[in-house]
Amino acid sequence: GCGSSKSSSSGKADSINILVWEGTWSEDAFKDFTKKTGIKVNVSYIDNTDTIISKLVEGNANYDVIDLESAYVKTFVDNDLLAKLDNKSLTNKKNIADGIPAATGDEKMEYTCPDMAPGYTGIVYNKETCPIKITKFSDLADPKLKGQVAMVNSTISLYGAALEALGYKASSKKESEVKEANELLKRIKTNVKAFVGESAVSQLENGECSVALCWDYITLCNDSKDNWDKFAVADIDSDYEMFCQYWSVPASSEKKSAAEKFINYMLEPDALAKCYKENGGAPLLKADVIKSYLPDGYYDNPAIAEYEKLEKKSWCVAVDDDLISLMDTYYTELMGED
Amino acid sequence: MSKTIVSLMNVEKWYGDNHVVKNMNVNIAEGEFLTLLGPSGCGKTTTLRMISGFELPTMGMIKVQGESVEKKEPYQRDVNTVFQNYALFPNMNVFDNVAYGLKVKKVPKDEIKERVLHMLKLVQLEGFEKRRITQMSGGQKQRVAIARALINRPKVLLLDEPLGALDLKLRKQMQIELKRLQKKLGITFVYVTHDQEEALTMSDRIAIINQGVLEQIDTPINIYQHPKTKFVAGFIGESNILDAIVLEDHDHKAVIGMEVGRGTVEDPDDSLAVNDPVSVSVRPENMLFSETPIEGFNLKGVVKEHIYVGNIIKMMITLNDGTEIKVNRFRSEDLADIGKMVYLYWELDKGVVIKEKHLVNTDAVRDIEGGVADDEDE
Amino acid sequence: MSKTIVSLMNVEKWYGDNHVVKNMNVNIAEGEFLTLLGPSGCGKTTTLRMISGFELPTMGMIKVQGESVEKKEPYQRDVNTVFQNYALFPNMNVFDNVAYGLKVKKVPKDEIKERVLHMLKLVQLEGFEKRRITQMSGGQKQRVAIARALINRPKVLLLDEPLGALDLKLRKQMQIELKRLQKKLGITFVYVTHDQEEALTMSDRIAIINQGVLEQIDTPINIYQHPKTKFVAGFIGESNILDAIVLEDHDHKAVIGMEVGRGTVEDPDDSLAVNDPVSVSVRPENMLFSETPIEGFNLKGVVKEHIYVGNIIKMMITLNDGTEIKVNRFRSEDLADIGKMVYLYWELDKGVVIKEKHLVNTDAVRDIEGGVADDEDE
Amino acid sequence: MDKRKLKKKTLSVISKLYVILIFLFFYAPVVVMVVFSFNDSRANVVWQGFTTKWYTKLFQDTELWMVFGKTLFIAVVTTLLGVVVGTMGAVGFMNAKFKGKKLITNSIYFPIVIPEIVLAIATLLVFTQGGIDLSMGTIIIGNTTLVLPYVYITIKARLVGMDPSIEEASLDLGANRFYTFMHVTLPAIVPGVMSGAFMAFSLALDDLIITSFLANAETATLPMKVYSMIKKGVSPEINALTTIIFGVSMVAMLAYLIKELVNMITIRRKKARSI
Amino acid sequence: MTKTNEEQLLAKPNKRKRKDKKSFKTRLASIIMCGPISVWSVLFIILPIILLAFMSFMTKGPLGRVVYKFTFENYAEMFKPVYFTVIKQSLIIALWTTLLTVLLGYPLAAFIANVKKKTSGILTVLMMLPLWVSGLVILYSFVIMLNKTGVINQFLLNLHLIKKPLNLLYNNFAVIVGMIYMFLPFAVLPMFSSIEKLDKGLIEASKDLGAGPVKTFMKVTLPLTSPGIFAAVILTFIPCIGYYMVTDMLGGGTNMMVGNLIYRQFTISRNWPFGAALAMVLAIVIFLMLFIYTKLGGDLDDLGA
Ligand SMILES: Nc1ncnc2c1ncn2[C@@H]1O[C@H](COP(=O)(O)OP(=O)(O)OP(=O)(O)O)[C@@H](O)[C@H]1O
Ligand SMILES: Nc1ncnc2c1ncn2[C@@H]1O[C@H](COP(=O)(O)OP(=O)(O)OP(=O)(O)O)[C@@H](O)[C@H]1O
Ligand SMILES: [Mg+2]
Ligand SMILES: [Mg+2]
Repeated sequence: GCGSSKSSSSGKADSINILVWEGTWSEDAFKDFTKKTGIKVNVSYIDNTDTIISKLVEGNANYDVIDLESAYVKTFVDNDLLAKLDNKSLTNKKNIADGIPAATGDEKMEYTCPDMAPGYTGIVYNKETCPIKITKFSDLADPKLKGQVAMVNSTISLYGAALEALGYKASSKKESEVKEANELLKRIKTNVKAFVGESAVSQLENGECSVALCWDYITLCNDSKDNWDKFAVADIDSDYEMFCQYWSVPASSEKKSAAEKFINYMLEPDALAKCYKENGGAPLLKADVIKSYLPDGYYDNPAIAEYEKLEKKSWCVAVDDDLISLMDTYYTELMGED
Repeated sequence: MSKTIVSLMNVEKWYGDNHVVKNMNVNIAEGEFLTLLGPSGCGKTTTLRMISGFELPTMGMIKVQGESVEKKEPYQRDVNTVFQNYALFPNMNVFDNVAYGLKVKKVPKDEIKERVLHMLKLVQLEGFEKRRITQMSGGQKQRVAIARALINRPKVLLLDEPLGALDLKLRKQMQIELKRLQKKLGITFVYVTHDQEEALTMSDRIAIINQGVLEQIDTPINIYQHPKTKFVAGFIGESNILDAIVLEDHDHKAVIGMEVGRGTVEDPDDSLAVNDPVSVSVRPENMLFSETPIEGFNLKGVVKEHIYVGNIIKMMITLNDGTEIKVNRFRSEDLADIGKMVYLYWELDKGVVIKEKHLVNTDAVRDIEGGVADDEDE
Repeated sequence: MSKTIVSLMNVEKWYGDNHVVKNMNVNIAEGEFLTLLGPSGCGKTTTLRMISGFELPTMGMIKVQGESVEKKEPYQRDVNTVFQNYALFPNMNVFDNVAYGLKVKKVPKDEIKERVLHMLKLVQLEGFEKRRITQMSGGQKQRVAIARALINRPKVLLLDEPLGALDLKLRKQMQIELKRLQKKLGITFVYVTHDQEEALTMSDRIAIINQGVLEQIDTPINIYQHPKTKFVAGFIGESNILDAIVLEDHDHKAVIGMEVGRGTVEDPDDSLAVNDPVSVSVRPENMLFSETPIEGFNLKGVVKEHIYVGNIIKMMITLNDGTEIKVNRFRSEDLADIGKMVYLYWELDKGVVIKEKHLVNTDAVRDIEGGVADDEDE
Repeated sequence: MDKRKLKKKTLSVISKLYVILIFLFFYAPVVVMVVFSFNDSRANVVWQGFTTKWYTKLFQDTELWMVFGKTLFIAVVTTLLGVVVGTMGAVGFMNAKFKGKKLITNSIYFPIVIPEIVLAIATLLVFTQGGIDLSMGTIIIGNTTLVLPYVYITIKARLVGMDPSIEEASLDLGANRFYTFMHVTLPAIVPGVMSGAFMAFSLALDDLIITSFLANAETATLPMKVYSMIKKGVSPEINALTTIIFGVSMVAMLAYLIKELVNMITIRRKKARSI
Repeated sequence: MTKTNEEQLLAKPNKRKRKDKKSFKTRLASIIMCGPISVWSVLFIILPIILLAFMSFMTKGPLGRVVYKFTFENYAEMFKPVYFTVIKQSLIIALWTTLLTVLLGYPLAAFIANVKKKTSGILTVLMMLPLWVSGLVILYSFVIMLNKTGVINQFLLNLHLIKKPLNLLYNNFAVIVGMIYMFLPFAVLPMFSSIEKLDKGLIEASKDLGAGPVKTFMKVTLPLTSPGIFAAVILTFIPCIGYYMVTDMLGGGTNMMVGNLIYRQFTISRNWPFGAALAMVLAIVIFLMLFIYTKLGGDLDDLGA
């Protein structure tokens, strides 16, 4: 039941509350952690980073570990919402593959620790059914794609992509530029069948859509080998959004050491391998560390290679209040459009 | 009163396993005021609903104006109903309620107005046109319901206990008004009530129903004075009913024996035979008493109580076997004191003979007749 | 009947702006059978509820057994109620309903059983213990309600139209049973009804209430024979009420004049004076008619209708100004034919004088008295 | 057969057909849900083959059962609280008169008519402004507010149908108010209480909006879990769980129906014998 | 006449005394019974709405914190054309849903009202049971049914009724179907109770007076069951505007409804004051509707079946 959350910070925690994205993690891995340390893990799932902010700002929700998007790290750090991590206790950090970037706003990784390899918001298309060849972002507005496009509904992903496609910076706060991006998105919207929160897998798989601007090419590939030949990421002239996820501990947490124990555990190869087996994903750890834990042929997944390629052609912005509210106003207008 | 306008032929009605109307045969004449009278649950409403066509008979046939009711929908007939609880449309005012039937028939507006106002005048509700139904008292509602039905100039008007909810005073008034309307308009009324006084006051004929069976149909006077069955005798007015067997029968007179004594009744057409089981019904106001035995009678009882009802005094007299006999007298007449022993008798023509089967202990009756009865005094 | 057990002193009851009971003063004696009688909405139930303590008087005081009702909760008193609609507990069977009051008082089980069975016997419901309430007929329910109240051996039993829902036949039976129980147990009954015949049959005294005002409280005979107000005269039994003024007054007799003619009444204590406005109430059975004028009377009317009610015939006679006079005769008596003109009169002691203010066109009355009336025929 | 009867018959057939169609609409998704609990695909959008592995998985998935247990716990406590407060209130308001009664009785209806999200937010405001930490308790409070009007209304409807004088009769016979409430009032309104409880339980069991706004970190309910899965595809495991819940309620209802049927038959028999 | 006037005059001075007297124990009992629900409704219904109203006049601060500075801006903001289109869309969806729900629900309600009591109870429970289990899972079943390779398209393709799969999902059609599914049972209940309450005698009276079935329905049945219909309208229309899950799941999120808008203010945009202002306006509109409803003679109790 309730009430167990308020054990003191000095004493041993018997449970921690974590807030993570659905479809990435394995609850078996969490259970192993409990088995090992006796610390129970209460999992809540995010559907939006902004939700976390609301809950943290209001201070009513007591999370000990959160699974934070790169774009928000700066905001969180600037507003003192995160606690500094004790890097000494994160012994498994050394397993992390080289080249995993630090988040803007926490370049020294004092507050955050990567938990997944970077992902990309790319244009995924069905090779068989997509009627046109997509070479640029604005091709999504092609009338031939009417009713065949799925898109994520995150404002930064949408406006960033549009801004980049127009040759501006994804983090632009200039009204005129954002407005132009909005016009582009409006044109695309006439083609959009569905805006999706987290995943366009079902829309792509069941043939509802032939193109999607989405986060989960890798999930798609993991879901079934058939998809390996069926779907591909479009090669366009502008960059794609890169996003990383980081473990972090809210400043309000009273169980920091337990939280760090958890983070460290989740950097163990067998724990991560469990998650990959369930959900797929590019490995965060060095290949020699984790390969033995993964099924044979795991690295044959075309998404892994594709993601390596995309790393050089990507952008990543840190969002702040002004940016969010600017985009949100336009987003509302965009959605209000018939 | 001549032509038959409604006729029920061998009508039976079952509700599931419940036999509600049993082999009913009635002919109702044009312009007649027929009352269906009977205790609660006897099937009056059901009969009425079959005539109006809201229920179909399970067996048998009902004809209205020579045509079987099954052929037409209720809304295609010249029959209207005044429902027991008025069933006025609460969403319309008085005028609209009364006008409803005409509006449905697309009568021109001017004519509607004229006829409604005339109708309201007839039921003494001028000036009430704009009133909402909720603002009307029970008696007024009832008159609206009547006006609403009458305005369609039906050939037959069915009325289901239209006065049931009114208090005595108002009911009396409305009875008279209704009867007048019926005479004035010459409409056939089929009227349901369980109030026998109402039935006696208003009807041309009364049909007495008991548990779905038509017990007797006749004029009020005949029903009152010559009930055919014990049920009718007991139901209409107060009555002392005594079960007996015929002991002797000569000179158009029959001596009958009960378990507590003997009495004499008329038998003008010599239809009684010795040993026939019969019942005698004697109204309280016709029951006489004397201090000495009367010839042909041998019924002894003790006065238990005097009850005052207005200007009438009811004497309760208990016979030897506990049977209670009611005797009504006016205040001005002589009474027997409480505790006194009296002999009961009646004028021969006031003892109504009912030929219905019943169980009487024949031996006990003969014993009494043998003259043993005189000894036992309290 | 001696000690006062319930007394109402200057009791007033307001519901919001609605003045429901007005300055009521009544003393009820131990063992008395008092009936509250009046039309619907006159405040009978309210009065009863104040005695039982479910409502408190707005002003004035009610004492039961010498103690003000306000002092005790309803459940702490020796008063029980038989509710209008029985108010039996639907979730309990007959036994449990009757036993309720004893169970609450934690009477030992054996004693409860004995007393309940005895009580059920008293109300003639032996063998019904296990029955569910829903399986009982109206009359049976009513007896359960009475048994449930009586078993607590209350000092005062309040009955709110206990027979209202029963049909005539059953009502008559139950009236007699109730009256017997009351006599047998010696309990004070305060009985509410709007049925005047019921009131006349059962009560020791009747309190007649009209719009919250106690109009008269007296024995049934006095109420019937000597109504104090027009309301009482009109409410109790049928009555012909004529407004008049006193024209002459001598020899303990008064000649009174109405707008349509003249009549004579007794004035034994010479309490009337010339020009006093009075009303005369004459029962239909006391209204006489003749073909020739009678001394002291000058009321002419035309017979409009004969109405048969059982063994009584009502003649409706219309006076010149449209007033309707009812005359009751037995079937055996002589009648005047419809359309005939008759002179109306009454035996002097049958015209009850009511001294209440009213409006009569004095000039018109005098004109008539002047003897002009004889011309207008038709 | 004559025309009227024929007309009646056709009408009744048409209306029955209509009702069957509507119920088909009601139950088609249920059937799909049940069928897809046997689907061999994680994303569970396309049928990929029959499997019972989700049931196996479900029975080992303590986590999911925990979530379900919490959901059930919240629903049960909410129902109890709602029924107790609602019943007392409905009974109390029948004959109470005080200033502000109208405001309160009217406000009880608000949760039905204002959108749930507005209620959720407004309630959250009370807790945040009042400095009260979110917990299972806050979820229960929020849900109780949501179900209260339904309980109140069903019981009130029952009370209006109840003869008020039976309460007075009980007082009149010497029972005090508490005894009266327990022995007379409560038994009379039991059907209302039951249907109110049914409503309350079903609302609380399936509530998402209020619960997710008032939930703290430890508490996730089944609807919250389902919602977090929805965009990616609800796991057939969830289908399996709901299928089981649905099955249990169906069986309960069937049992009730059968009991009724048996009752009816015995009554018929008794009747037949007595005739 | 004059007599009663006199009495009224006499009675006037006492008016203040004329309050209903009640014994202490009666009062205590009523406090115990009414206490909990009164406290509850003050704390968790009235107070929240007051707070919401208060919040709607505050200012948005950084990170979505609320700054306690009074402003009308949140209300002014609503007049931006952006929000008009959102409102318009919500209204269109809500109106269609309401219309169809009532049209579909009324005959069902009539049917349930006219069968035996026991059967009607069973039908009601059967109607509610699918939502009892989980509305969301059921809605997800619609996704499974309606998509291009879904059950319905497969079925129709197999019967060769269509050549190409139909577009059933992620459009207003799907949203309206989902909404109808979610709200139909709740709309049927009040209509059921008002049809059940309708005196059947009135229908017979109308037929008796010569009106056919259609006329009777239009002139008697419909006007007299209108409170039930209005209650159904309220119970469909209002949640329709506020319930964002259906648009999210079945509409593909291409259209924003007022519910989504409010939801976004409290989560994604983190503009609580503006969200509160939106919620307040919605609440006020609803209270107005309720006011009209009760003025029309509607019974609030019908809303809860
Ligand atoms: N629709 C029905 N279904 C089954 N039984 C019915 C139905 N209507 C009436 N009954 C039964 O038929 C019998 C006769 O009912 P009916 O309404 O004709 O009585 P009634 O003579 O009008 O009585 P009351 O004076 O009480 O109105 C009763 O036993 C009643 O229970
Ligand atoms: N609780 C109440 N609030 C307001 N007015 C009331 C209340 N109870 C009764 N009244 C009014 O008080 C008056 C008297 O009512 P009461 O019930 O005493 O009449 P009654 O004589 O018993 O009538 P009936 O014969 O119809 O039962 C009526 O006008 C009634 O409308
Ligand atoms: Mg009837
Ligand atoms: Mg009363």
